[in-house]
Amino acid sequence: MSFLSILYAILFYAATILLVAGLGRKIAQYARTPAPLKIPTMPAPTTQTGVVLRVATEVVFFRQLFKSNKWIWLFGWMFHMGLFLVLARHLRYFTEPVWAWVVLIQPFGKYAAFAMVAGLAGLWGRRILVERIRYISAPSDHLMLALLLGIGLSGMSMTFVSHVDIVGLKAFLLGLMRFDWSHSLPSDALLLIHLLLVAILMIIFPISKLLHAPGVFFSPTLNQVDNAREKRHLAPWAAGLDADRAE
Amino acid sequence: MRKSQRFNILFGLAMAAVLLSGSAAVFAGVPVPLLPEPVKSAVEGEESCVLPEDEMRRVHMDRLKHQRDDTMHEGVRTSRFSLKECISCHVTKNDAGEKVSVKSREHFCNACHAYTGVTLDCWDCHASQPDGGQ
Amino acid sequence: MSKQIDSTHDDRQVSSGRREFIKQTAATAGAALASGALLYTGEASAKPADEAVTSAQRWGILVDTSKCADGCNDCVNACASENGWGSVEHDPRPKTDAQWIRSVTIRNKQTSAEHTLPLMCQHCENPPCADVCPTGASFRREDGIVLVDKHICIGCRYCMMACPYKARSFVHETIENQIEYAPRGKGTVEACTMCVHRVDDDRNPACVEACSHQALTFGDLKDPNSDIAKQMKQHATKELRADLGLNTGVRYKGL
Amino acid sequence: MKKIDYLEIDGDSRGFYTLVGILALIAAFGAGAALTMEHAGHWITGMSNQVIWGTPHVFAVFLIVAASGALNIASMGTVFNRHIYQPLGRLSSLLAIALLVGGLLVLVLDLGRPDRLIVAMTVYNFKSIFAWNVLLYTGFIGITGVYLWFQMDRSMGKYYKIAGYAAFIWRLILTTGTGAIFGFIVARDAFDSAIYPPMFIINSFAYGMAFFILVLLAAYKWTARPLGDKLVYRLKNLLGVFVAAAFYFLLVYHLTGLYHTKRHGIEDFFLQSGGIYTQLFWIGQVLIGMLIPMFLVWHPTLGKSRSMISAAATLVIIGGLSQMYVTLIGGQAYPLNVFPGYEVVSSSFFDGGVNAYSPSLFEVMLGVGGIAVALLAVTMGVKILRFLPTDLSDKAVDPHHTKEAA
Repeated sequence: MSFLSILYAILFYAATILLVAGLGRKIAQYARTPAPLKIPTMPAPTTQTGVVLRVATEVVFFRQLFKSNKWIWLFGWMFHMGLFLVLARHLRYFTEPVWAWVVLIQPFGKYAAFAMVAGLAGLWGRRILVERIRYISAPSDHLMLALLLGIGLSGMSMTFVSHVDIVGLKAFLLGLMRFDWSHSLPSDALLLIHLLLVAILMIIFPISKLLHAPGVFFSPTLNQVDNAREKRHLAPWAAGLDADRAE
Repeated sequence: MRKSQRFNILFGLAMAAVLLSGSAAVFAGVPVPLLPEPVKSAVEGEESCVLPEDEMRRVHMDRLKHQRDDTMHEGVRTSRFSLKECISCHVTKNDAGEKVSVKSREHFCNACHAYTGVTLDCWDCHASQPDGGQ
Repeated sequence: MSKQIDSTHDDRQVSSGRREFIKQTAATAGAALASGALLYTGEASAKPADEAVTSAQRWGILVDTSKCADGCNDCVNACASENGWGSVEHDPRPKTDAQWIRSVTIRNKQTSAEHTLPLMCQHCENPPCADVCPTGASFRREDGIVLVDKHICIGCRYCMMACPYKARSFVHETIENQIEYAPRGKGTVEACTMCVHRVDDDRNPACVEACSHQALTFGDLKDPNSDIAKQMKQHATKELRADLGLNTGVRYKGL
Repeated sequence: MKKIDYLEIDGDSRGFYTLVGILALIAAFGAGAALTMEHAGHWITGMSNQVIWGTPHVFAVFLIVAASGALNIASMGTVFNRHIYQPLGRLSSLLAIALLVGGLLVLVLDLGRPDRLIVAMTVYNFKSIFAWNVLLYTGFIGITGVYLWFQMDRSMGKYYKIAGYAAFIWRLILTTGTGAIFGFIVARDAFDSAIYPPMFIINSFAYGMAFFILVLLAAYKWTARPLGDKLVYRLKNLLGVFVAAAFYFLLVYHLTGLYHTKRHGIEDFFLQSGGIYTQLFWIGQVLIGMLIPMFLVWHPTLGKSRSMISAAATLVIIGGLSQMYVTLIGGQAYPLNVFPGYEVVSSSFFDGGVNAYSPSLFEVMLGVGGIAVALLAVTMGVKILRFLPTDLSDKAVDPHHTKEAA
């Protein structure tokens, strides 16, 4: 294994541990955050199935965003759906044999990258061009967009401009997953840049606003059933107090 | 307090499970495409392929496409980057000594293409084995 | 005059070898012409493998319908086995099976004179198929051969709508075990290629070679010394649907 | 005139979900048919090396022609300043885009290599009208999309007229391009005529209007929103005028053919001896598609009935599909004349005879699937965005409305 490969191996092990542990910690925190009151955004579903459907449409279609702002929705949705296809396409580097459905969507992921990058460009344009939004944008907002755009563009360059050795890349990645370090990482500049940016994103993910990805599932205005009248809402921590008082 | 402790134990167990399942695969080794040896050297006097392997992995399709357009539209019929030559040189035979078609994962092209999940449509029209597999 | 390229050779060796050959041929031919002993066939226009074809040539086929025998199918069979389109693996489905060349018998409505002739791509100078093709997959090579670039054919079949000769076929089913030099596959349009792989190799198209009645002549229409040009100068020939002004590369004598 | 308010439909009734379900099911069948055709190859369809374009093309070309016509109602409001039609502009644009997408979907899924769509969109031969059409179709979606945005976004109001003009001109060019697909075919007797582009434009007026009337009447009936007679009568009268104009073009086309000796064969085929094509021409195209609808919309009492107006619009659509079938498939069934002055004694490739064609179930499913996709897009569209005015009663749409007139 080359020196560069060792460096990237260590980087990716570290990034993976930080991402998994950080996300796990955050999700646990979200899960344990008390929801003392029923506060679903009205109109809200009255059954649990309804809630699952509501969260699903929110996650897949960004319904609330659509209702509030069409432009942000357009760019945001384009970006996220593009990203989804692109990520699905990347599963081919981590599975052997490659799953059939990944092979099937693989070509579409190629072009989804354009939607993804266009969406990002739109979102970033909004932060730069709309004065009100520019005023409230923090450096970290720009950093996230820059990282994602950098990842998207470097990735697309490898598909559409200058090809890299993806067989070597897959052997390296499968090696990392199996703790077999006999395959070096191909040293294509574009690939190294792409992977470096990805590692950085993985590392800062658990401490960034990108946490809205797991966070959306824990939003009480979204995931609560509108049954306050039928069933008394009692948060677990309040249940203890309730029991004490009853004694 | 008790609850957070319980969580930490669970979380630690989960992480350990992930690591263990990973290390269980250590003994499986890393799967890589197995390529058949070329039958002959395409460029006489040179040991390598028409280009160094390292380069071929990256640009083979660009070269093939260039050659394809030249041959199709201008009748240029040089052999160096001709698909036909790739196939006849890197002909793949199975254990029984028969030439295999691109349907098999042993096939020279398919070995890497299946590995990386890249579908090929060359073989919708072209023969994937020299002399119709005879 | 068989001049097979040894494909294992280096390109440069091949081309220099060919140049050498051309010089020799030219010298021989010159000497022969001088002595008046050899009929120059006009086929020694050998092109090095690494050079593009040019418009210095225009390849054509002359069909002598008076020699074409009723009931003879040699040219059709030769084309089918050369290019692999006849040997379908299923029962014949005449409406959808490809036919690059076919034998047609026609009768003059006034005189009742009957003629049998082969009909295939007429290799027009202004091919309607190439005009209508949205991607440019249908095109005419510089030397006059009309081809389909199946790499960019999307299978829209507009070329088949536009061809006045019904010379093209759409591949209606999956094809396996193609011949190496005759790629063909489902979802694309195909037609007579004038055996372009043979022409580039200085050989006659398979149909011409197979015709035992000397009804077919292949050659360079632009070379006044070629057999085909001489025949066309001597005899009246016809192009099919001359009213369309397409200037076909395939001509008919005796119609 | 009141200010027009637009609102999404509720779209939570059993009827709405039934409609969406049925349309989605038909679309799914169409997708299944396309997949089957691609997998097996086209031999399982009725299409062959003789009849090259089949039922999918009948539906696709019909939908594409209807799409440009559906935009007409918006153009009448924007370009020709007919204020009464302005509230209908959004629905008109939506329907236009939806019909075009439905038609293109059918066209693309019938390609031999639909996986190479990207080739069709990146590699062009600009002598080909097909290549131009690729740009015209995508351009139409883009321009009409922008037009729609300007219609809906008041802050872009000052560009609304420009976008309306652009969309109107573009749609005329687009239908010219669609008609030219047939007009430019020199080889076949049925085509090869400069009348095709203008005839297609006139036909598009009629087909687009028929679709629009049906969608409008259904939408306002099912959502119980008020829709005044004034608007409906105007639309049905226009439908009558467009059908009459289409009839005129048809007449001129066939008169020319009857005069030209060399075209007697094809005219005889269409008008007398063509079997199914002759029947479809007289019964489907002329009687059902033109004469009966004109009678219905202009009849003093029948023409006042909404169900009769719906029937007339439906008949125009059936007539339009018949017209496409006769033109497209009849034009190919009639043999190519490769040897003028000769008759074919024998041929292994069906030279000289009328070419047989019968549509397969797959083709019909794919074509109908395209219509379902278009209608599904409209149905979902009016639920998601504000396309439909809440009130189209006479009082709301007509500035000169008085009680007496109503």
